Amino acid sequence: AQGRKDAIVIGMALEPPGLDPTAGAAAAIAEVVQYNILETLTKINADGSVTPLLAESWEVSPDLKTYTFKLRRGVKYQNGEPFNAAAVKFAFDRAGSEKSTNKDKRTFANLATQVVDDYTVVVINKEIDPDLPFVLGQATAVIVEPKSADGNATKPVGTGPYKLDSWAKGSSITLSKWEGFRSPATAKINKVTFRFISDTAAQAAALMAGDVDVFTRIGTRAVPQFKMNSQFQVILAGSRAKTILSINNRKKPLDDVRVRRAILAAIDRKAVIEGAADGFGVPIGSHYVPGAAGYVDTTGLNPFDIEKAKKLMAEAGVKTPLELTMTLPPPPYARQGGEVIVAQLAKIGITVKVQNVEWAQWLSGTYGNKDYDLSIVSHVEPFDLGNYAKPDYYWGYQSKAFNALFDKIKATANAAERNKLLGEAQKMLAADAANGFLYQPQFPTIAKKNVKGLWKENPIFVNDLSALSWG
Amino acid sequence: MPLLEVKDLHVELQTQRGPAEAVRGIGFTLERGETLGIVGESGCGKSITVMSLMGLLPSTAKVTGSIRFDGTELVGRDEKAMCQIRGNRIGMIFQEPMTALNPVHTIARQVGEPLRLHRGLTGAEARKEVLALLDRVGIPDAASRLDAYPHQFSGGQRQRIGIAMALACGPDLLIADEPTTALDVTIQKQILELIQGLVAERGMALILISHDLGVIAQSVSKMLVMYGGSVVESGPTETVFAERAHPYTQGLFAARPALGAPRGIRLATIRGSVPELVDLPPGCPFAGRCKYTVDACHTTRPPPTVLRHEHAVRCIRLEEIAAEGALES
Amino acid sequence: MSAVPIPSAAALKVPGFWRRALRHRSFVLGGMLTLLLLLAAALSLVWTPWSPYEMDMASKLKPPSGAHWLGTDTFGRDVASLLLVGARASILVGVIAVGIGLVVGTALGLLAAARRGWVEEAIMRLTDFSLAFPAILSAIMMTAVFGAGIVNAIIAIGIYNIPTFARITRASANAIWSREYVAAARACGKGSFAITMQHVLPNISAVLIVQITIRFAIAILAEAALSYLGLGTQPPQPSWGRMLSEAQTMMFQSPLLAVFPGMAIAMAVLGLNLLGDGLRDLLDPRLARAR
Amino acid sequence: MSLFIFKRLATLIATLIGASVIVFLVLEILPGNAAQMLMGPDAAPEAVAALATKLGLDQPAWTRYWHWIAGLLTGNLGDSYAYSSPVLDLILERLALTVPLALLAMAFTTVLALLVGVTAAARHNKLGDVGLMGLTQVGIAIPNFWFAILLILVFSVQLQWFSAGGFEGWGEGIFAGLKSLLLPALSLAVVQAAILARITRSAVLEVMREDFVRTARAKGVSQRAVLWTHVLRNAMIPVVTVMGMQFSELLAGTIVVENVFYLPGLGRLIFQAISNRDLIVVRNCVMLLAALVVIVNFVVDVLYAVIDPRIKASDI
Amino acid sequence: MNQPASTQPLLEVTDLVRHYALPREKLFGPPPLVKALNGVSFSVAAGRSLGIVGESGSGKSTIARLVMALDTPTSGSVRMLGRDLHRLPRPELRAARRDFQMVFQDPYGSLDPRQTVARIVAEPLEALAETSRAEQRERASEALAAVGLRTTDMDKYPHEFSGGQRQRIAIARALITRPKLIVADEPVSALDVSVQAQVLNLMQDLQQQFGVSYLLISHDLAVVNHLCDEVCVVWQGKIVEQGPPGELFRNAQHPYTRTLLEAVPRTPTGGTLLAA
Ligand SMILES: Nc1ncnc2c1ncn2[C@@H]1O[C@H](COP(=O)(O)OP(=O)(O)OP(=O)(O)O)[C@@H](O)[C@H]1O
Ligand SMILES: Nc1ncnc2c1ncn2[C@@H]1O[C@H](COP(=O)(O)OP(=O)(O)OP(=O)(O)O)[C@@H](O)[C@H]1O
Ligand SMILES: [Mg+2]
Ligand SMILES: [Mg+2]
Repeated sequence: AQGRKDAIVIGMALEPPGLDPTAGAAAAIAEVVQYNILETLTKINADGSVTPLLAESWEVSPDLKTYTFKLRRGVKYQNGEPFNAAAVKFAFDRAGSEKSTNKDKRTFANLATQVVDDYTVVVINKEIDPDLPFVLGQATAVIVEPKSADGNATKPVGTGPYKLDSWAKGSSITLSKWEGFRSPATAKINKVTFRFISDTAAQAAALMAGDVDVFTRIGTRAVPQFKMNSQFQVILAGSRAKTILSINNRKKPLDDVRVRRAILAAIDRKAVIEGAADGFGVPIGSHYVPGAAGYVDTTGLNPFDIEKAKKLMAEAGVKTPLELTMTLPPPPYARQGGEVIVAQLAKIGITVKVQNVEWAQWLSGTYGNKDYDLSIVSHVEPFDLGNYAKPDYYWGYQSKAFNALFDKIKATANAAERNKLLGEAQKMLAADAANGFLYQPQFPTIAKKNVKGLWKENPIFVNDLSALSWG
Repeated sequence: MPLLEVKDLHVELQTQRGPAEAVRGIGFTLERGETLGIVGESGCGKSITVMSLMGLLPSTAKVTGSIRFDGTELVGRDEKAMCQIRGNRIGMIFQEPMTALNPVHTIARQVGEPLRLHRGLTGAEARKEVLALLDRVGIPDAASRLDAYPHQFSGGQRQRIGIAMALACGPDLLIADEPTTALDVTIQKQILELIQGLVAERGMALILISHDLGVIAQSVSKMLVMYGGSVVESGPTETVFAERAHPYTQGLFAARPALGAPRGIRLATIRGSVPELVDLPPGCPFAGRCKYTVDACHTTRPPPTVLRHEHAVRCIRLEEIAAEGALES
Repeated sequence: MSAVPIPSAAALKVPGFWRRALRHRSFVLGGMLTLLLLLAAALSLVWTPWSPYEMDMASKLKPPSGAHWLGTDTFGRDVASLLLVGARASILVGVIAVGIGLVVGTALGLLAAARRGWVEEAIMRLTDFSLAFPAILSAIMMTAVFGAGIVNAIIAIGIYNIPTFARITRASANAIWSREYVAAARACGKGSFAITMQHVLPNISAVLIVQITIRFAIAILAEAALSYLGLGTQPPQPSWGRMLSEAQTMMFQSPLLAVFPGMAIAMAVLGLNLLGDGLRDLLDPRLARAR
Repeated sequence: MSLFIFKRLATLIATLIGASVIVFLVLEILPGNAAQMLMGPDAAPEAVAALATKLGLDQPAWTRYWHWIAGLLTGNLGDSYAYSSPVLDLILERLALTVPLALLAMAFTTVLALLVGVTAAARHNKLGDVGLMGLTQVGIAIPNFWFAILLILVFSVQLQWFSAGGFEGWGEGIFAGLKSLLLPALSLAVVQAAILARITRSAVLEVMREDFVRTARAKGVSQRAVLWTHVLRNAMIPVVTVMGMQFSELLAGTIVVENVFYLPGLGRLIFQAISNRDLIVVRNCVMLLAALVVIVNFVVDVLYAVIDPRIKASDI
Repeated sequence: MNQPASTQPLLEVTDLVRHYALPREKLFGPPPLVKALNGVSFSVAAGRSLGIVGESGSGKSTIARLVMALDTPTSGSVRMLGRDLHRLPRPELRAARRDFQMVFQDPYGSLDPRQTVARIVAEPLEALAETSRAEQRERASEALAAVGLRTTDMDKYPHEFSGGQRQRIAIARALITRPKLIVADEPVSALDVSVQAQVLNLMQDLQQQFGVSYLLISHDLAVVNHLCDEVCVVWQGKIVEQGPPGELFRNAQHPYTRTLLEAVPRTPTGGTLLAA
């Protein structure tokens, strides 16, 4: 555990199932491969800004529909194949094709990619999306190499500074520095091992015993003891995730906005954050987080007020005790947060029956069949207000006004105007109490004191290894 | 110096109902080459007596009195010292040949164990000795059966193996606790003849326990009749058989059905049953079951009365009994 | 077939059963501990020092004090109250899970011993087979199908107990079947069922009692393990197992949190074991006189 | 002997067929599927459907059953949905950890249990016996995940003798491998050892009442030697029976301990595979467990014959 | 019930054969056989007693089990009052069992330690299921009285009795249905001489009192001699010699019988021990 300034062990809670981000949605995939093995045209930085990566620069047409990317020259894949416009076209077409299993298949199906010359591509978007450069910096948009693309799940081949060394399934993944990288000096650490430890107490133990150097997104329960420990640094990274109490807007009496407001008013977000995330979170009043463009503070719209909550319930004519079920997926924030909310709702006469489910059940029952009353889940997609405009989305929120507003947002290219509209949308969701908006989680990363280059914010979940070094 | 001299031996056992004196003041002597038989009803303390000679009583048992074996005192010796004597200078044969052998060890190992322990023989040397021993006790084709397990032998053969084991180190004293009770008459005969032959051949002393009077009559030169933890009658076998001075001895002899007796006669029985050890009366243990009982019987333990030929009887009413016996005949 | 009297009832009629029982040291001690446990569970129905559901984030993870005798947990709930209420779930798990295993497993084991031949073979292979699905695995599958919850957890643990009881019952029952008194009963014209109920079952009760006490402990722990995997009792319902698994994540900060439910389980198990030992002795007429 | 093996083989096949049907049916009714799990909630439905087709999830149940069985017969266990790598390799990798772990735990269990059980029996009803049995009582009441963390706290965090978990594989050498399995094996063993010790004690006490023990002592064998050479082996039959059950329990019951020590073992594979709906992995793992249980039973039966010469392999 | 013809024997055993199959050693071979009984025939007239002697393993207990219909013969028949027991339908066999009962060798093992004496003794009645509980108790107390035990013993457990008393309880159980035949498999070999005498006397008294017949199995010639009108000597699954005991023992024909007689230890004195 000592004397190795060229190696680092990073702990992660979950192991990625496969290493192909274009074929699976698990965040852990990107956390291992993105920017390290596989690269995208653009790079999303810790502060949320988008900068060139495989693309040297790009131009956007005024209608926000045509993007022209100039590609970086002299880039090679780890199997020796050259990186060029053809590869970009292949990657985007593949992601949008009939057989594609890309999570963002719809986005790519809207894109038409044209090769202008070896190092210029034109991407035409059928819809307006001012955020496209951001989207193209996400893991689903990695530029895969045509010949090796299908084997990426087990043997990813990319253009990045690291290559896959070994994968001991269930235990660890080791990456090593790729000597053929376009600027070999970028990466300072030669060998990176990802260790997968899901038990919170074991995570802390592994850090204390020196088995891992960095633990990203560690269980919040493990954090307090490290705060006072001078050998470790604790980084609290904000994120674009929104932990919410999903409310099934279709179900009686939850279809009544007064009942939903009552629920929100009964929730003390501070206590929820304390219970669910050991205090690591920032209250939110709508489906939007501080730090994102156009954020407005809406936490004052439905403040914690038991008396008001009771009044609202009475107004709505709900007979108490009202019995509701709460379906909880496995993560601790849901299970623990659920316990807190159950206790809080009990105070206004809502008896909540908890049902712990696996993710698979949550996906098929709650998300798929919309068979639930309440649920707690963290929505990690950076920009997903649009889900409120989908009529068949699982929480069943339906508002013509919101749909119109969102269409307008999509069509607005001007940033200032767009931000103003976004603010309106946030207020509308808060007023409708579309869901129980709880908090923006802060993800603690704990590392040895002398580890440098860790991201302070998490607009997306990646571990940018080439930024790391031992101080 | 006699080989074994037991004086005033008392054994107190811890039972669930409190302490019980299972052996109360037994004494006898045994010379080399002499044979002694012990008879008595089940539970009268025969086994406890010989176990105390071996030092094999449960650790809660209290032994007092004196057991001098070849000049050394055995009462109060520690476990380690007793281990030196057991199986080496005193050998023992048990009642049940079916259960007395360890089912999971080969007979070579079991018979050889005392040799390895006491004589320090190596495995191979012990094996040679074992072979000779098994040949001597009459196991057919012993060489090929050294590595067989007990269950592969018949009851009679197992008892022979048990004897070989007891004889392995050439003990000075052989104790046989009901060695043939579990066997067929035909096999019983073979085993008894074998033991007698060995005793004669090696000049060992023998203590034989049995409740079969026929066996005692055929095998030993002197005998003890025990009842309720004490010896009620002792002496040379012929004398005891001929005189049957103690009422209990008489009852025991009369209870046995005889081969060839006419049908229809009733067997004589002793009324009542053996008293529990814990509540043994202070007086004669047989008092109450005996038709000669008088008040004095209940109060004090009768002292031994020595008749002719070292024939001793513990009974205070010998004269009355003799008189009645004369009358009857 | 004639009505079968319940054997244990007959045994309990031994004159002076209670008089003997009260003089049996381990029975009394075990009985007291068990009674304490039951009383705690019963008390929690009407009274607890604090509400076990009342959270107070401001006073979370407090050490034991006058207000909170055993301190507070991560949600600021009173540990003593949780322990009292948790006793209910833990007792339920133990009793029902062992009950399922005992009833079904013993029945199968008795059947195997009574019928021998292919029935025995089939039952024994079936138990082999179900042993291949350990409790946790079947619990995972069951809860995946029917949803997580204490009922399913209990059933899964119970199912797992079946082969264990079946095997032990069969082995001991076979030994009883070879006794002479069984041959005597057969000579009287008794059928297999009557013999099983009147002779075999009472005579293997000692083995079963010992097994029950061990399995009870294992069931409580299995619930703890299932809770650890999120498959046991569902919040807000507390159970000792769930408290333990909660506490496990806090082992570095508040080790005391794990000690209390752990001790509760240990006490319950100890009490039951002692009670079982005592009961075994008391129900055995051969030992009845002894103590 | 041949008859014995034939019987066992028949049992194995019957068990596996039964297991295959039950497992398949049970897993069929699990809600959710692998494609959905892999793609997550935000995925486009078309992408999920495409993945389902690719994995063959859209075929009727009996076709999938048949494919699976046919694959099993030809030695092809298929590819994991989640890891997209051959199931066989996955399982073999995990077995390389779980089997040694279970064996090591079993070894600890046996040694501890025999020591405690025999010692307690030798001091029957004395202070030592009561104390040791009290200890086993506590041992039975300790949950293994809790004990595991305790061990980590002491040996990894405080003393830093061991790493807190993880397993580097046998490539690092036998010693290193065993070292990382030591604490997990110990935490698995404690409860089992406590149970086994109680059984050993009563079995030893039972045997100590047998006549041949008296015979051995009459030969001059000391009490301690009698216990270890004569009594123990005779007491092993019930002990081995329970050990057989415990081993199968250990084999798959390692889920929790593997979780705490983040070991890549079979238990965790099954747990993860179930929650990922990687059913192809689950099915094959359960088949493997069923086979292992039958094999362990076989070993136990052979052990009976080894321990007790009266039992012949042919009449098991 | 029809009255059996007076000429008809109580028990008639014809050509009884019992082979036990041991576990197969080879997969496709015949299982090894133990030929425990190889064609045994005898009969017992009402009121008379038959003794069976023979060495260990000669098949004595096998005969007892077959006569008691606890085991089925490989071939041959057991007729009780003219009816073949092994052909009777179950309910009729159960009803027929009132006529023949059994006493086992081991007084410790043949009584269920967890049942009271009353229940043990009433067991044959309970199995017949014709009588009420109270009646069963009544009859049990009578049976106990017949064997010399007290009514107060009814609620005790077997361990509270001595070996001889236990064998009395076993005999009381056999007597309770007033059977015509009692099969006794080594009823006294586990007992002490003095206790053995009590039990033998009791059996003798009962024979005189109730006219039961005994099928007495023993390896002790003297015991058989004491109780039986006729003796069979079994050797390796066959009856090798048969006759009234006195004659047979005085004048043995078969070499095995002679070996058996020779092996009996003789006591040196005369008097009551040896017959004049
Ligand atoms: N370990 C013991 N603890 C308590 N009492 C015992 C113990 N061993 C024997 N006894 C009692 O001591 C008495 C004498 O027993 P012992 O074994 O010497 O009888 P025995 O004469 O050998 O009888 P048997 O002919 O049945 O072998 C019996 O009443 C017995 O119950
Ligand atoms: N169930 C069985 N399976 C196989 N062999 C058996 C079985 N029962 C008895 N035998 C064998 O049949 C033969 C006769 O046995 P049986 O019990 O009738 O003998 P026995 O004359 O009663 O002997 P003992 O005097 O020892 O009681 C023996 O060789 C015995 O091993
Ligand atoms: Mg004795
Ligand atoms: Mg017999």
